Amino acid sequence: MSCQLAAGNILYENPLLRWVYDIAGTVAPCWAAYLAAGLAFMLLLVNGVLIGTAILTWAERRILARFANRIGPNRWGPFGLLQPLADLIKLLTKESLTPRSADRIVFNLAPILMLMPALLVVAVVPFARNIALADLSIGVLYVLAISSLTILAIFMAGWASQNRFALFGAARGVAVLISYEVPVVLSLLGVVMLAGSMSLNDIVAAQAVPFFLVQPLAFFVFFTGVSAELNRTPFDVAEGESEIVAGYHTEYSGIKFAIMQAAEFGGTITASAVIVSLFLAGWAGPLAGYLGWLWFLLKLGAVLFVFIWVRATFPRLRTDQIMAFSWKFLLSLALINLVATALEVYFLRGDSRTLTTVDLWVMAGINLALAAVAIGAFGRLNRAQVQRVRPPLPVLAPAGAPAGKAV
Amino acid sequence: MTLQAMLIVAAILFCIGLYGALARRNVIAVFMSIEIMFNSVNLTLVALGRYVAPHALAADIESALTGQVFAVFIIAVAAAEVALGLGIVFALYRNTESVDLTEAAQMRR
Amino acid sequence: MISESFIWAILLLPLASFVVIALVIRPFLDRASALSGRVLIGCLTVALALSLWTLAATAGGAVPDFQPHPWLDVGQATVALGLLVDPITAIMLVVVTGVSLMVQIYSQGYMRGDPSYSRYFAYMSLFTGAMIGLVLSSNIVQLYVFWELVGVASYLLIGFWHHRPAAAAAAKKAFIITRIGDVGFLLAILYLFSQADRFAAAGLDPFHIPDIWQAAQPLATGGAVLGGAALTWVLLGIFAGAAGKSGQFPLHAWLPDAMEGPTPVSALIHAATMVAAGVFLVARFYPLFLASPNAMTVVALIGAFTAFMAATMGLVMNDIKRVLAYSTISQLGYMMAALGVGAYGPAIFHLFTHAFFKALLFLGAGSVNHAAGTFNMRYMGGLRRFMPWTYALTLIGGLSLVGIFPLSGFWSKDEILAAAWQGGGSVEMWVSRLTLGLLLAGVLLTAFYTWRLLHLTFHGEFRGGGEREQSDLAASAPPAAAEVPQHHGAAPAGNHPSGVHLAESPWVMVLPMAALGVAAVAAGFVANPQWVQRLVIFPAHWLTDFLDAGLEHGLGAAAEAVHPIVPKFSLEVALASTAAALVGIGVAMLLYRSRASEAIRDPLERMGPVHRLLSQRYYVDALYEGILVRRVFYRAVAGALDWVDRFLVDGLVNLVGCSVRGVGRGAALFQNGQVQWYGVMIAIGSLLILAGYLVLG
Amino acid sequence: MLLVDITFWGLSVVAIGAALGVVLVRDLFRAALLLVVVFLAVAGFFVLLSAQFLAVVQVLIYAGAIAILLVFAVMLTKDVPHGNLPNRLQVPAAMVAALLLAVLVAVAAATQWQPVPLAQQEQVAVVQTGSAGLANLLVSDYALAFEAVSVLLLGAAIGALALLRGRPEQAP
Repeated sequence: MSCQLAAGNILYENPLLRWVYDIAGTVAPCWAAYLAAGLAFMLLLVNGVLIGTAILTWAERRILARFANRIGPNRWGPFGLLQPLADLIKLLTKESLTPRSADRIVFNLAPILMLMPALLVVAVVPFARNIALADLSIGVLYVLAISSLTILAIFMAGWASQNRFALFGAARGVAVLISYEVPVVLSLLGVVMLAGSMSLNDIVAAQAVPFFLVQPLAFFVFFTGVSAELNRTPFDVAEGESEIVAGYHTEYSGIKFAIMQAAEFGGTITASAVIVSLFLAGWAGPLAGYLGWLWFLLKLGAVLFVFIWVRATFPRLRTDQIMAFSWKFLLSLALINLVATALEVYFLRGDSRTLTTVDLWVMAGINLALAAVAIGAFGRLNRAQVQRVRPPLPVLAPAGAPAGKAV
Repeated sequence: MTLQAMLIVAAILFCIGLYGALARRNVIAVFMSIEIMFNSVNLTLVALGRYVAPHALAADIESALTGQVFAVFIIAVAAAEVALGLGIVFALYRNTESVDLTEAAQMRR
Repeated sequence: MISESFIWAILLLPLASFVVIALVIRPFLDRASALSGRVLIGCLTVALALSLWTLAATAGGAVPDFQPHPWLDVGQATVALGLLVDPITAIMLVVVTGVSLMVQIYSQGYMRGDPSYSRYFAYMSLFTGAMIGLVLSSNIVQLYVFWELVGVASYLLIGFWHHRPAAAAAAKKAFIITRIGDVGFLLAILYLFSQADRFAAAGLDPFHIPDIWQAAQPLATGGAVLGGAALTWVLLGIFAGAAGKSGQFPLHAWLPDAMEGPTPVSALIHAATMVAAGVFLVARFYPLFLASPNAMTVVALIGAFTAFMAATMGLVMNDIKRVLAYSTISQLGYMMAALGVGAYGPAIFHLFTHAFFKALLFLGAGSVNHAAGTFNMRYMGGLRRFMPWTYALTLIGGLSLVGIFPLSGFWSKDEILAAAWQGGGSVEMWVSRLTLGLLLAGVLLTAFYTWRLLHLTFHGEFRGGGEREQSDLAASAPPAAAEVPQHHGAAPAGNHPSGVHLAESPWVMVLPMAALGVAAVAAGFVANPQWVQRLVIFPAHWLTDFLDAGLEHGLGAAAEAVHPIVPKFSLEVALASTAAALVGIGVAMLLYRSRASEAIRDPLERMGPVHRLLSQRYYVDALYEGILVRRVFYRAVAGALDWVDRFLVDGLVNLVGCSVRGVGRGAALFQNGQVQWYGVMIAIGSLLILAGYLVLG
Repeated sequence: MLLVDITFWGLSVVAIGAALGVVLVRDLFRAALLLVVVFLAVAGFFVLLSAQFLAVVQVLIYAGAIAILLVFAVMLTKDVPHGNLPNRLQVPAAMVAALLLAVLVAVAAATQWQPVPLAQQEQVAVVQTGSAGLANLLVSDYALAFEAVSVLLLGAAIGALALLRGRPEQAP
């Protein structure tokens, strides 16, 4: 027992990790013990996310089936629970094709890079009080920064495939991601302002009133924006199978396809985890000291259910509608929320420079009303504008017109 | 890791970027090289801010952040530069169908 | 006690009116250009009221001492914006605003229908504002600025009808000749500035006017910064500026030509205010002049000579406004002479009275022109029957100008003569006597030309006016042109048809003339009563005493040492001058009464060479234009400069150009359009700089 | 600190190698990807230098935005696989860069740097790691520069829009 952890260290707060650290500390130098404990936690997280992915694929199929008045996978295991395993084995044993003209390195790198953000973001999510791999003081920014790397992976996949549909899908996906990055980031500013910190742990601790009540607009914008960034169904123009085969993963098969799917579902899980932490008070609940992880998982499940619900309900948007939705609708709402929150924080916090629970309830009341009005008003406004958009007439290039002027 | 090592790494990055900015034909490659140069400058600023005491440090502990502040501004300016620069590149490409810098010599006369 | 802001308002009101007219009414409301006159009249009415208040406050014994507002620090000197309100300023304010107001009212009628109606009033506001600023300035630089502004405004107004070549030429001439005088003034200011260190050592500011007064005082009273020959040269410089503006002898040539401007302009600028600015300038620096007898001698002699010479030229002019112009020069000579012989109060007193009666005479001339369609007196005559009011008022003005007993001109002119008679100034006695002689001769001549004017204009039979003049000119164009070579464009264009409509002018023109007539009658005795202890509210010698008090206040402790003379009323002088005046009138009556009906030929023409000398204005203009300008300037100086320009300057320029082109050709090789090439150059340059630092530093 | 040193040298190798790749690789798309690697390595350097905020911003702006823009640009221009050709200035550019490197290294090595006093190192580390100090500085001492930069960004956005706005009416 030569190594001591400082109180307040994440490993110190977590009994499991402390145990790993203490054991390792007896046989290895301190930094190695630290590394071992950290790696153990990482293993836990990575595997947790991946297993969660498997469960989510099953859950999604089952739930979607229920929505469609079907049964869904039910053959393999109780309620078909082992279906993901079966799929995995199928995909692993399939031939992993690489197109001849593809850029081989980039083509193989893309699925890995796509999975990475999903796993990295989990590092800052607190699953229970003070339990996260890294409680960064800039956690929110970290989440945004890491998740923005997905764009690159999509691009790589689309480009390296040397397939026109893949490139179209990638271009669409990138356009969607860039557009929705703006309202998503702006919507989080209100949350950060309320919590006075960018650490996810602090934000959870600050939610005496869950922020989806205090920041309904931000919640709406963030939820919508995140579903768009995840290419979930109402916004899945990047892989719309009825239009461009399968978008950027047209050419992927076998294990690489499996990893991409895992990345997509893993991304949904991590995004839901972030939403839970930012808006649904994370681990907070009765007996949070002991049952924090339970509350967290319950809320996570609820958010995932809503994701699936949305997918089952809405039809896919047109590309121009998606853009208009982001720039004309979500961005406006995010800005309204930002200004309103700034004003409220400025006027409500007293000399102590903190917000009491009462203040939060007051804000919740104001903001709910504001959200109703703003969403209603901008909805009408944008509906009027969206209806006016007509699909462009097909333009036949006149003979002799220079090709390649498509920029 | 010492200050000197950090500065030398930044210098190497800068010179690589300089070489790239001067010796590449493609405008976009030149842009990339310039971004490398920006990054190395940021690195230098932050490293100096980390290791070298400013004169005002004793009175104002926040003066230790001057290097970071400058880096923030450089990042913002770089963003603006890329937005406009690529706009110009696209305009150029639209007119000449080329992104070869050596061919873009209309400014000669 | 009046507060500073009200006095600033006097200055700012006309300027504001200028801004409003020039920047609002003229560009945007040109249809409502009638507004512009009313704006200016409104502003001037308020300004006049404030001026009267200022005068009352100042006369109440309170000489306000306002702190100047520093604007620029130039080494030891400070260019400040300040107000210097003393008795002379107060009186000048009343004169400027009062006469200007009357003239503006008159202009409403005179300028009616002119296409540039609002431009006229814009210029007028600018001029009035500049004149007020000139009078109020406490800083010599500030004064100079307004001085030049006055010059600019007069240039604009003389050339108001710029489409007439004569007007444009006259404006140019006025501007250039006054500028020659201004060079002297500017040199004086620069000299003062060069002495800033010595001023500062005495705790004075070389730009602040009271400090400049102080500087010329003896050492005992804290002065002696200026003195001796240097002071005399400074004063001669200032006097040069004054002579330029006031049309004193060598620089008088512009004033008669300036009659090309609209007649109200002549009345305001060339009778009442701007030309008086020169007199005012000398009076402003009078404490300095008192310290330099040499400068005083020059002022006295030039003034007296001008008074006499201008009067002789006035004898033979046929253009009514030119007669009045020479009369003005002559009267300004009287004022200068008075200042020269040490009679400070009388000089300003004469300025005061002269402003009223001369403005009245000019307005009368304008009114006559309105009826007869010409300014040429040969084509007038008999107008007395058609315009009785104009006749009466012009008569009053004329009598006042001549100096007939109860009228204002009598009192002021006699004070000047008495001062010259009694002597006692800092000039020597012979100067005083010579001055007196010239001035008395001037009185006789004045009486003669005034009566000639009245006769030719109002008496006898009407001789056809502008229409006849046009036909005569057309019939014998070359001889007429030769006979009256300076008389450009006999028929004024614009709104003044040369057509004749013999009738009294509209009331809007007569009314201000009447007001000025009242002033011309009363300003002399009422404002400066003689013989009595007290006239209503004015004690005896009120105006002159008031002015002298102001001067003594300005002199401060040195007032005991140098004293301006205060002439006593002298019956001998009064009788002498009245006799001279009556002689002049009598001769004129004799000569002109019989010829009243067909005086196309002037009886004075019988004097032959003398008449030609006079009507050619002693050939001064010919000297200036023919010899100075044509020979000396065009041929010698300009020729030399031309050579220098063509071979030396052009050669240098071409050399520079060729070398630059060569260098450019060489340097253009580097500009190959390759951005990265430039980048390499930049990198090499930075490397060199870095290497330089490493090696040298 | 061994861990820090290992990380530093590893990052250095990665950064320099990737940077060399950016300027030498023929395939522009790969060059762009290597550029992202450089950015990420620099972000790692920032973490080592206790500038966490900058590290994240580096990832967000450079890797997440600027790199994407560059990739877009690469994609929209032609002949990507052989697009990154050198020009005739290779030799002078290399010489200039090498000379500059020599000078910079000499300066970095020869200068007597004035280090942070021991007494304040702890404080400085705390201030530099947290983002609050930076935020305070940006809205107080550097507020004007901050505003200027925001106006610059706005101008750049509008300028880029104006440059690239289509001209549909002129199409034949």
